[in-house]
Amino acid sequence: MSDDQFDFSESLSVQERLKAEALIVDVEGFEGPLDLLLNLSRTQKVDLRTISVLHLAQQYLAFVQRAKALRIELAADYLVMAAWLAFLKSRLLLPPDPTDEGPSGEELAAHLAFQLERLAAMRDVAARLMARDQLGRDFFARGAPEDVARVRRVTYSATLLDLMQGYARVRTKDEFRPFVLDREAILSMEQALERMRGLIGYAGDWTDIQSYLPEGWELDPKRRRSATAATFAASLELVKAGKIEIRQGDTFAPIQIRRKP
Amino acid sequence: MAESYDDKEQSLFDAPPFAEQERMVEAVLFAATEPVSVAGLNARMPHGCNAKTALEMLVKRYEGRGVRVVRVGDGYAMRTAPDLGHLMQRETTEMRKLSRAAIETLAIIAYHQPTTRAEIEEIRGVSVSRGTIDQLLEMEWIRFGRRRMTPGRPVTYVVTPQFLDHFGLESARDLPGLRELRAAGLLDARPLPGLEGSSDGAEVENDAEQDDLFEDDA
Amino acid sequence: MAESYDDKEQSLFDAPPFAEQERMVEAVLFAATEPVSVAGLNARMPHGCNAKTALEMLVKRYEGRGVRVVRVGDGYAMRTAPDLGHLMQRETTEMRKLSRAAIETLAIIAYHQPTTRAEIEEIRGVSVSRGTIDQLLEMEWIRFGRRRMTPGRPVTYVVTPQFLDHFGLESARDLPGLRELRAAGLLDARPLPGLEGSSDGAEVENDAEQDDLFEDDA
Repeated sequence: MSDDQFDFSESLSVQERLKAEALIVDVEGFEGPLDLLLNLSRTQKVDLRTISVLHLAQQYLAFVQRAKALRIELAADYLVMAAWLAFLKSRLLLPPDPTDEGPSGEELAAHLAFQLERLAAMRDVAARLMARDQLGRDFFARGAPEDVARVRRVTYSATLLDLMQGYARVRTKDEFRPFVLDREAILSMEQALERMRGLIGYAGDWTDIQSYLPEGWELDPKRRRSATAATFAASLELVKAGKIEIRQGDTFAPIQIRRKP
Repeated sequence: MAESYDDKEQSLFDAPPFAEQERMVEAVLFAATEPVSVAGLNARMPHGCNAKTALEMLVKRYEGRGVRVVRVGDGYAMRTAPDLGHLMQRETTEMRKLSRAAIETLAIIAYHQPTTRAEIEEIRGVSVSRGTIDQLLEMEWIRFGRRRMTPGRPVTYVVTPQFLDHFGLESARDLPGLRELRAAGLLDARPLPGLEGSSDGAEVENDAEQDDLFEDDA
Repeated sequence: MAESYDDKEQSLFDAPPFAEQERMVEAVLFAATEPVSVAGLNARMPHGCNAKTALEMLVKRYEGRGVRVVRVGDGYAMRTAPDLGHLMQRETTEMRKLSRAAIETLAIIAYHQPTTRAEIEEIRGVSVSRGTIDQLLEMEWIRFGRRRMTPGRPVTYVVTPQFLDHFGLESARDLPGLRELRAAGLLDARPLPGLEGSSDGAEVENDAEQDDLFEDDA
């Protein structure tokens, strides 16, 4: 690239220069080169189908040049676009070479105009979509779930995403291992649940959940705290599954459970 | 509504009178928070019922009311009238503010579905951050579609019934401006001149799939 | 419901016409998570409304319908008609997310099939409860495969066509690979030492095993 290509940028009016500088200061605000090009094209104030791609390419190259002059680091894709636009510009300016097999400058320019028009159109419909009445904001579904004390049949569901996340979890478990602290005084909810599943069969009458803590855990305050929390969470799970009932007479009163009759 | 009961005497046939069928559809749709399909309604109603007719009566009955019966994808659901949203501020769930990138990605998936990550990036001219797709998946507004039968068999993304429900769309064909965009050729996969060879196959197949998706419920 | 709008011309007073007030009460009761009192209704509705009258109109309108407006404590709520409760029994089929253990077990079977219980335990690093496998078998998402020709001849597990159907997959080979999981942001992108090499290797090997399986079944 020779300097005379940027005579154009030197001849900018003060106002245009300020605008260009504002663009550069804002470079973080652009979502990539196409976004920047679309923004530049707005200064042409024409239908995107009749846009002057040559003019746009010059603007873009001027922008990149200014950014360089101001020592602003531009992401690689901005520079790739600059290189491509410089190539396009030369194609548009030079008479076509009849021996050249590749697409003509006009074809490439038309494609760029199409890309800009498509991006603008997507922006436009995205805005129209978000302007629609939305569930939970403008219109509402039934607020109160129906009483579900009737026959319950549980069907389990999982999405492909759950499956992928599950697999990702087990596959990264080993690598993440060093970050996990092994703590002896922790009872997981899974463990509590496993434990309770075996025991609730015998719980005919209301029993304090404290009695479900693993043997000996109630002696150490740390262990007791963890085991109580896990047992309580596990109890809620079992209530949800319709296996047991839970009650608490008063605030801070013992929490009691019993097998669902 | 006394006339609802006029024809309540049981006929020799099983099917309950229409007014009764309408009540049933009303109760089922009311109780369900998710849309219910006509097939789903028929499966719950007594033998011989015609949920479709009952549903049409019900839709009419709720016209202009504070609650409406709306179509969402394959199903029907009861939803409050949008003009009364201001009364419901207490029910409004704080909606996560979507980033501009997420909104655009969502729109591109909706209008170009099924579409691949590479295509989204092509249209936006910038790479799609991993968090963006993840967020839309988690919100259950998009899901994985079939794999594209092109080299690498990339996964595609499509929008979900939850998406349609959220934006009050009957089907993906009702996306605002879809027809104009299509007429203007802005939904065509148009490869960069000189690269036709590699992506032509994908384009053809893509169009066929897209037609399927948008004209499914015609 | 044209008559709902007959008296819609604005009076000199603020209050909307009665038909409009009735719509408001209807929408609020429908969307509310709990019964709403008359005072609560008045507080939400525009100045000058008379919620009590609007409520009475609404109660009347729903008489004999599939949904009724009932008094609950101090408030009012919409409920399905009790005589239609039998239609709602299916409504109480509860969709529940699979437990983490079940999902992980299922994922391992899907990615590594045919696989044995010992292998699942080795990958998960914890023992697999019998309940988990039983649940997946019962859901018909997995089934027994061939016995492994190793000492003890352990049974293997494979996923079923129902599984593929549920997840919209044509074959288990369509499951996103590790590279895609990472692209979707499900695996940490920071390559941890050794992860890159080992996981890609596993993926390839995994594919090979899957090929075997599917050719076997074909």
